[in-house]
Amino acid sequence: MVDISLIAMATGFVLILIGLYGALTNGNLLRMIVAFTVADAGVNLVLVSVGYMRGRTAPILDSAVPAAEAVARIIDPVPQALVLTAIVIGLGVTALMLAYAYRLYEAKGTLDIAKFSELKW
Amino acid sequence: MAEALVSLAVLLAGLAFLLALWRFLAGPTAADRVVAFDVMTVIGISFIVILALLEGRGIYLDAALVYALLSFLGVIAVARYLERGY
Amino acid sequence: MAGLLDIVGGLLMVGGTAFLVFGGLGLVRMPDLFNRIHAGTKATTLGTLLTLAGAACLRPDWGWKLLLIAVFILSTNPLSAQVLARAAHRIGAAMSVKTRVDRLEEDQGA
Amino acid sequence: MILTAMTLFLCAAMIGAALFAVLGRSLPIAILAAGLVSLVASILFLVMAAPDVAMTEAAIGSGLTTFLFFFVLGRVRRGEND
Repeated sequence: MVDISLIAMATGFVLILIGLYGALTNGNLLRMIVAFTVADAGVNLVLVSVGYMRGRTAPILDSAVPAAEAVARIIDPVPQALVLTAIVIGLGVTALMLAYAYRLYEAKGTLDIAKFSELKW
Repeated sequence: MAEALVSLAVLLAGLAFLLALWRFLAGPTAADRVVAFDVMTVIGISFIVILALLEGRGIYLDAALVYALLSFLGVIAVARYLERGY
Repeated sequence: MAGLLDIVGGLLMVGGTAFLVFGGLGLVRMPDLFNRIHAGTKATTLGTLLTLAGAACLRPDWGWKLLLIAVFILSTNPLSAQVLARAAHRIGAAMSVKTRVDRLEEDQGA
Repeated sequence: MILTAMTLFLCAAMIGAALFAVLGRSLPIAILAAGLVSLVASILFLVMAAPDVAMTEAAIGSGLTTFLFFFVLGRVRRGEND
């Protein structure tokens, strides 16, 4: 039987590929930001699936998992902490990209990246 | 007995998710897709509750709590966009 | 007695997810947007509440948290459906040809 | 066993929604599909025993990001034509 984390990791890589494809082939700025969001979800999925171990449970101590036997029963909490930070930073990056897109739209009146030609040579 | 019934519940919830996903992919207008998105959020809450039962951890219910509180934010944003344009 | 409570909880969960399936079926089969909102919101709200009740029967120590989730669902789900239906009516979403009464139109016309 | 079936189903739904977000025709629908990817990712985090990550993803990915996108999209609506 295939492990859960393997399926999730494969899906995460497929999502990264889909997001990069969309970011590279679309001409609209907002569409590129949507594709980056999809790739972001894929990266988070890969990182969480790295930390998963079969048959163990979430690293939060309560009545179901007392502290005495926690070492044998919980999974590694470090990748989850990383992903928690990555999600919040992803929101910041998305908001910054949206602010830049809106500023570009105010300056040029369009969202098509083929029209932004000042830095081309 | 209860285990078998909970497994059957997982299958039924998956079927409901599949039907809503079909309406999301095929819906003719944007509003149809928003309705399907809302329904999928509610089915997601049921998924989370069943998952917490299967794993036996009460802490999983907090995710369902966050969903129940915040699921209407996206729908209201879309409705405002459709209605007035900002 | 615990065995009886387990079976009642399992049956409630199966009934609730069956209502979720009916809601999804209505979402696929209904002819226009307003009927879809009707089927999708009411049936799935009842289904989720029944699922929460079943979980409360299976694990009675989670009761308060499940009750809190039910209260939040009951307060936010009709709100989003109402806002969406009003927006769809205002932008003139197509109605089914079998629709005969439009009370919101009459209210606004009067 | 049932967790594996759930994971396979959710992964398939996630890839379908991601393809729809990238290849779909209209922009609001693409944003909604990105929110759907985030919703399924949250349930998948919960399957992989990370409830704190699932909570954050539910609040941020499914609610706040969709809200931000539609805020900007409403402001640039007249210039957007595909």
